[in-house]
Amino acid sequence: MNMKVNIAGVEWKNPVTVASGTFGSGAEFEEYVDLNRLGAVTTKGVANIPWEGNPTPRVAEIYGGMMNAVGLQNPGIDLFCERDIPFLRKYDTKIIVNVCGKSTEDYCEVVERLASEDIDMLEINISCPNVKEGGIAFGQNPKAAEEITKAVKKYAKQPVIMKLSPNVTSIAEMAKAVEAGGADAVSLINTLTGMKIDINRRAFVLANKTGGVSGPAIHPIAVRMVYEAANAVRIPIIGMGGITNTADAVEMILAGASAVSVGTANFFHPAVTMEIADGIEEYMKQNHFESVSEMVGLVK
Amino acid sequence: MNMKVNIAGVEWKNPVTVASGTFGSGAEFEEYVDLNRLGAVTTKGVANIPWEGNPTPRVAEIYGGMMNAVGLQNPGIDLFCERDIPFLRKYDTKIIVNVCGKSTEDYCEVVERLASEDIDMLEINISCPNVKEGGIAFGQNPKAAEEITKAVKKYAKQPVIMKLSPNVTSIAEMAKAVEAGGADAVSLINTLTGMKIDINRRAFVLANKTGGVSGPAIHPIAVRMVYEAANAVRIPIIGMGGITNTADAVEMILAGASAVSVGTANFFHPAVTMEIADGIEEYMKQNHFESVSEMVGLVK
Amino acid sequence: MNKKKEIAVVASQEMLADGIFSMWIQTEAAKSAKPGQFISMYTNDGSKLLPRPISICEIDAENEKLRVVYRVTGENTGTEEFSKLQAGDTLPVIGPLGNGFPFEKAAGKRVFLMGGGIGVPPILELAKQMKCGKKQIVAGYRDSQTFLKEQFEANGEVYISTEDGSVGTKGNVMDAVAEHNLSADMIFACGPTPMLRAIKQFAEEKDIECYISLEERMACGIGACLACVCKSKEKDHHSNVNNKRICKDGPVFLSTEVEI
Amino acid sequence: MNKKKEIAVVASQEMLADGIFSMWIQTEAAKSAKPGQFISMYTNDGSKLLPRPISICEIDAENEKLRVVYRVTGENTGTEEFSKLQAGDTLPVIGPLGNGFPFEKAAGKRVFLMGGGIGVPPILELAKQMKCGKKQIVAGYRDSQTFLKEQFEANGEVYISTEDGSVGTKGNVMDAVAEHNLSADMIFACGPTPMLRAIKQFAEEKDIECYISLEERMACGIGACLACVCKSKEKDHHSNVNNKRICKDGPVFLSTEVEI
Ligand SMILES: Cc1cc2nc3c(=O)[nH]c(=O)nc-3n(C[C@H](O)[C@H](O)[C@H](O)COP(=O)(O)OP(=O)(O)OC[C@H]3O[C@@H](n4cnc5c(N)ncnc54)[C@H](O)[C@@H]3O)c2cc1C
Ligand SMILES: Cc1cc2nc3c(=O)[nH]c(=O)nc-3n(C[C@H](O)[C@H](O)[C@H](O)COP(=O)(O)OP(=O)(O)OC[C@H]3O[C@@H](n4cnc5c(N)ncnc54)[C@H](O)[C@@H]3O)c2cc1C
Ligand SMILES: Cc1cc2nc3c(=O)[nH]c(=O)nc-3n(C[C@H](O)[C@H](O)[C@H](O)COP(=O)(O)O)c2cc1C
Ligand SMILES: Cc1cc2nc3c(=O)[nH]c(=O)nc-3n(C[C@H](O)[C@H](O)[C@H](O)COP(=O)(O)O)c2cc1C
Ligand code: FES
Ligand code: FES
Repeated sequence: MNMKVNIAGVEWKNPVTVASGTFGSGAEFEEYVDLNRLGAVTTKGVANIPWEGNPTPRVAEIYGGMMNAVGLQNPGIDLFCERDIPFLRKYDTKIIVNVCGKSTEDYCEVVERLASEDIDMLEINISCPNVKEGGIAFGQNPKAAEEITKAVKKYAKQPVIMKLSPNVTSIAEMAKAVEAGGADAVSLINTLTGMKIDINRRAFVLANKTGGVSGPAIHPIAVRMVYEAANAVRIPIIGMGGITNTADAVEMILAGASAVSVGTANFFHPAVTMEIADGIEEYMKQNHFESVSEMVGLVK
Repeated sequence: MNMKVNIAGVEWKNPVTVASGTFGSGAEFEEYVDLNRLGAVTTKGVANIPWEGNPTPRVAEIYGGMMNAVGLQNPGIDLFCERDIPFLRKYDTKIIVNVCGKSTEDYCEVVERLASEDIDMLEINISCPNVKEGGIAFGQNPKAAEEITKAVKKYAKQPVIMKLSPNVTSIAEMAKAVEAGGADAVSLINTLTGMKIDINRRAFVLANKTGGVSGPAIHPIAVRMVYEAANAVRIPIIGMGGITNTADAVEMILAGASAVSVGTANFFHPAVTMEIADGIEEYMKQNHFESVSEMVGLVK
Repeated sequence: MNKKKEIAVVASQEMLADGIFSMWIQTEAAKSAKPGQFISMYTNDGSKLLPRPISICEIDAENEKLRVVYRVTGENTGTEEFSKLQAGDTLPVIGPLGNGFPFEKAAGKRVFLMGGGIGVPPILELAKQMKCGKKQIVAGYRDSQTFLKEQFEANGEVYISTEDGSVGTKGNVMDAVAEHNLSADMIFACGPTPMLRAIKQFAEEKDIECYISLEERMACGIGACLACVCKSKEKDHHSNVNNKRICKDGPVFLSTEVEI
Repeated sequence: MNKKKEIAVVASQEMLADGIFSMWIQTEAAKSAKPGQFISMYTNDGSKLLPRPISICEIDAENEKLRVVYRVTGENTGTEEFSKLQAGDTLPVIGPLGNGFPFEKAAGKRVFLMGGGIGVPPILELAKQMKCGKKQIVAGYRDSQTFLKEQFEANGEVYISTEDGSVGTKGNVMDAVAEHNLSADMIFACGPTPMLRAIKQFAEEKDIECYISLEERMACGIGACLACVCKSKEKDHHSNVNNKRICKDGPVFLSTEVEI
C-alpha cells in the first residue's frame, strides 16, 4: 500500500498538510506534532515586507467553527527565509510557502526571492478576505486571477498552487481561470466571509468587522467546491475547509482532492494531523486501496 | 414599546416569521406554536402545478446544521389556495406565500393566480439550489434577477419580496439588481450549496448529490450578507440563516434586517419562534428601545 | 398548541447485545403512546441537531415511562452519545410521533408479527397490546444475541431466524415462515427494507392484509419539511403527488399503499 | 513532541461567589505549572470549539492537581458548561501555557501583588510561591463577596478594595494603595485593562518594575495563529513587527514593554 502522493511533480509521503495560517511555520507545533509525519507543511502567508496585521480582537468563536481577521501579520520574506526555512528543512517533509501581497508586484517580489530558496512549492493566497487591498480582489474575478497566475508563474521556480476563495458564484470558473494562467495546482477553500455582532455592546466582535469563517461548519461547502473544481480542471486539488477527522479528509479525497490541508482543527486538537495521516492509511487498508490516487474523485 | 414592523407597507405585529419550507403551511406546527404569535407565516414554496420533489434521502445532518434537497415538492397552486390559505386566515398573522417556478412564465402564472387571493405578501424564490431548471439560475445572475423581478411585479397585487441566494460573489449586487427590478423587499439568505459523501458506501449522502446547507453553521455568513445588502439597497430586508435564539435574531436586526425568519431551528426546537418574539421584546425593554426600527442596522 | 419538546429523564439503561442498548425514559410522551409510534430523540451536543427517530419498544403509561431499544451505528454518532447516558441524565425528546400499528384490526385473526434486526423492538409493545386469534411472532437476528426473545415468548408463539443459523432457522424471517410452514390472515412488520420488500411481495401474492413500518432520514419528524417521503401508489391527499410522509402519514403503511 | 491535549478529570467544584466558581482538576499539567501561567479549557460541546484560557489559581504538583477560579460570563457559554461539571466528569485541557510571573526577581523586595475582579485568582499561587521582603496583596472586588480573601491572609498583608465600599477601601486597588499609603519596589498585577493601565502608569511614574498579565481572544493558545497579540514597544523578535503574542510571549509582560 502506498501513501505517497504526487502533487504537480512533488512527491509527498502522505496526502496530509496543514492549512496556511493555522500552524505558524511549524515551530509552535513542534511540541505537539512530529513534523516528519506530515506530507508537507504549509506556512503562514508571507509578504515582501513585514505586515502588522489587523487590530484585535482578531478571532471569534462561532457555532461549529471560528472567524478570524488576523490580517496576514507576517515577519516579511527576509526573516522568513533566514529563520523559518532552515527550521523546516530539519524535518523530512515538503515545504509549501504561502505567499500574500497587496499588488501583483508584491507577489512577484516574494516569488522571485523564493526562487533560490530550498522550498518545494508555492501557494499563492489570492483569497484572503481580511486585508483591504489585494488578496480577495484577485480571488473573486476570473480575469484577475488568471493574470496574477501568469505573472507569478514567470518568476516561480517551484510549482505554483493557487489558493481560491469560496466567496464566488462559480468556483469552477475560478479554477479554470488559474489553470488557464498556468497554475500547477489549486487549493481550496479559503475562508467564507462572515460577521458577528455583540448584541450587548452593539458592536462588531472583530475589530475588522468581518472575518473569515473556518472549521467544521464550512466542511460541506468545501466538499462541494472541491467536487466542482475537480470536475472543471485537470490540475491537482488540495482540499481544505473544516477537516477535523479522518472521515472528513477521506470525504475530500473521494470528492476530488489529491491531498488535504487541516486548518482550524489544529487549534482544538493539536495532534489531529498525525491522527488523520494514520486514519487514511487505516481506511485504505480496510477498503483495499493500494494507493491514494485510486481514491481521488472516486465518487462521481 | 412597539413590536410592530412595517415591511413594504404591510404591518406585522412583530418582526418574526418562519423561513419558507421549514414550517409547511403552518398546519403541522399548529400543535407546537400559537400561530397568532408570529408576525407572519411564510409558506413552503408553491408552483403552478404539483411538484414531486427529489428522490430520498433528501436531508443529511452536518456539523452544526443540516443539508436538504427536498426539491420543492409542493401540491401546486390550486390545492394550496383551496386548503392552505383558508387555514392560515383563521389566525391573526400575515401570510407570505413563497413562490417557485422553472421559468418566468411559471412564476408569473402563480403570482397572477395569487393576485385575487387573500394573502399579504409574495416571496419569490430565485435561489433554490435543489432544482435543476430555474430557481438558482435567476438567483446567481444580476441581469436575470432584475428581469424576473420586473416580470413578476407586472402580475403582482401584493408586495414582492425577492429571496436571494448566498452562492454569489456579491450579494450587494444581487440586492441592487432586484431593487432595480422593482422588488418591494428582499429576503436572505437561502441555503449555501453543500455536499456530503458517505465514505463507507462511497456515495453521496443525498440522492441529489448536493443540498442546501442551513442552520446555525451558516449564521455568521448570513449576518455578513444582510449587512452588505442593507448597505446597498433602501428596500427592507428580511434576514435569515441559522437563527436559533433571540441573540441570533437581534444580531440580524442590528446588522440591517427589518424582520427575521427562523428556519432549521424549528426542526429541533418547535417553539423557538415564540421564544424569539418574546426574547426580542425583552431585549428591547432592557436596552430601552421604543421600536424595532430603532434597532435596524444600528451597528455600522 | 398542546405538544412540545420535552426534557425526558433517563430511568435506566442497559446493553442487550453488542451495540444494542435498551433505555427506559421518564416522559409525558408515554401517556398517549401507541405501539408502532416513535419518538424523536435529540443529542445534548450542539453539533448534532437533527432528531434520531427511535421506535417505542414498551410503554408504561401509568408511570409515564417509555422503553427504546436502539443500535449504536458508529463512533461519534448520536446513538453512541445516547448509549453513554445514565439514570438521571436528561434527553430532549418529542413524541409520540407517527400513526402506529392499527392493531385493533387484528381481532380474531391469525397474525404474523415480524421484526428484523433493529426492527424487532417495536414488535414487543405490539405483541403485548394486540388481541388476536393466533399471535405468531417471527423475529430475525444476526446471530445468537436474540435480544427481547424471552419477553416475546411471554406474549405469543415465537419463531426465530438468525443470519448465521446459530439460533432457530438459518436465514431471515421469511425462511422461518417457510421452515415452520406458518400462515396468517394479517401481517405487521418492521425491519430493513429488503426484508419488508419480501414480506410485501409475499403478502400481496397471498392477498394478506399487511402493515409495514418504514424508515427514512428525517429533519422535523412532524410532517412539515417533506424530507421523509416514500412513494405512494395513489396521489396523497396532503401532498397532491405520489408521496407520503413517513413521519406523519406513517411510519406504518398498508403494504399496497406504498412502493418500496 | 512532549505536549498534548489531555482529558483532565474534575476533582471538585464549588461556587465561591455569585457566578464565580472554583474547580480542582486532576491533570499532568500540574507537574510543570508556574504561577501566572494558564490552561486552555475546552468544552465537551461540539458547537463551541475554541479554548477558554483560564489562569492557574493554585498548584498541587505532588498530587497533579490544579485549581482554577473562573467567572460564568453568561448563559449558554463555555464557562457555564464548566460550572455544571461535577467530580469525576472530564474536561479537555492543554497546558500549562504562557510564561508566568518572574517571581524569582522579587527576592528581598517590597512587592505589590495586585488582582482585580476575576484577575484575583492567579495572584494566589503567586503569593504562595513568592519569597520577598514585604508581600502586600491588594485585591479589588465588586462587592462584599471577597472570594479567596482568607487564603490571601495566610500568605501576606492583605488590602481589599470594593467597588461598592462594602469591604475595605471604596474604589479600586489603586484607591486602596492610596488610602493605606503603601509603597513597593516591584509590582505583579492581573485584572481588567483599565486597572492594568492605571497600575502601569503609576509604576512608570514611580519607576517601579511592574509585571502585568494581559488578556486577549485566543484561537490556538500556543503561539501559532497570531490571534492574541498586543502592541509591543519594540519590534518583537518573533513577529518582526510591534506585536507580541499574549499566549506565548505572555500573558505576563514587563509593563514598559507593551502598550495597552
Ligand atoms: C420511524 C423510525 C423508527 C426507528 N426506530 C429505531 C429503533 O427503534 N431502534 C434503532 O436502533 N433505530 C431505529 N431507527 C433508525 C435510527 O433512527 C437511526 O439508526 C439513527 O437515527 C441513527 O442515528 P446515529 O446518531 O446513530 O447516526 P448518525 O450517522 O450520527 O446520524 C446522522 C443523521 O442521519 C440520520 N439517520 C442515520 N441513519 C438513519 C436511519 N437508518 N433512519 C433514519 N435516520 C437515520 C440520523 O437521525 C441523523 O439525523 C428508526 C428510524 C425511523 C425512521
Ligand atoms: C491568559 C488569560 C487568563 C484568563 N484567566 C481567567 C481566569 O482565571 N478566570 C476567568 O474567569 N477568566 C479568565 N480569563 C478570561 C476567560 O478566558 C474568559 O472569560 C472566557 O474565555 C469566556 O468564555 P465563555 O465560555 O464564558 O464565553 P463565550 O462568550 O462563550 O466565549 C466565546 C469565545 O470568546 C472567548 N472569550 C470571551 N471572553 C474572553 C476574554 N475575556 N478573554 C479571552 N477570551 C475570551 C472565549 O475563550 C471563547 O473562545 C482569562 C483570559 C486570558 C486570556
Ligand atoms: C487563524 C487563521 C489564519 C489563516 N491565515 C491564512 C494565511 O495566512 N494564508 C492563507 O492562504 N490562508 C489562511 N487561512 C485560511 C486557512 O488556510 C484555510 O483555508 C481555512 O481556514 C479553511 O480551512 P479550515 O476550516 O480547516 O481552517 C487562515 C485561517 C485561519 C483560521
Ligand atoms: C427543509 C428545507 C426546505 C426549504 N424549502 C424552501 C422553499 O421551499 N423555498 C425557499 O425559498 N426556501 C426554502 N428553504 C430555505 C429556508 O427558507 C432558509 O432560507 C434557509 O434554510 C436558511 O435559514 P435557516 O438556516 O434558518 O434554516 C428550505 C430550507 C430547508 C432546511
Ligand atoms: S421529517 Fe419532516 S416531513 Fe417527515
Ligand atoms: S492564541 Fe494563537 S497565537 Fe495566541
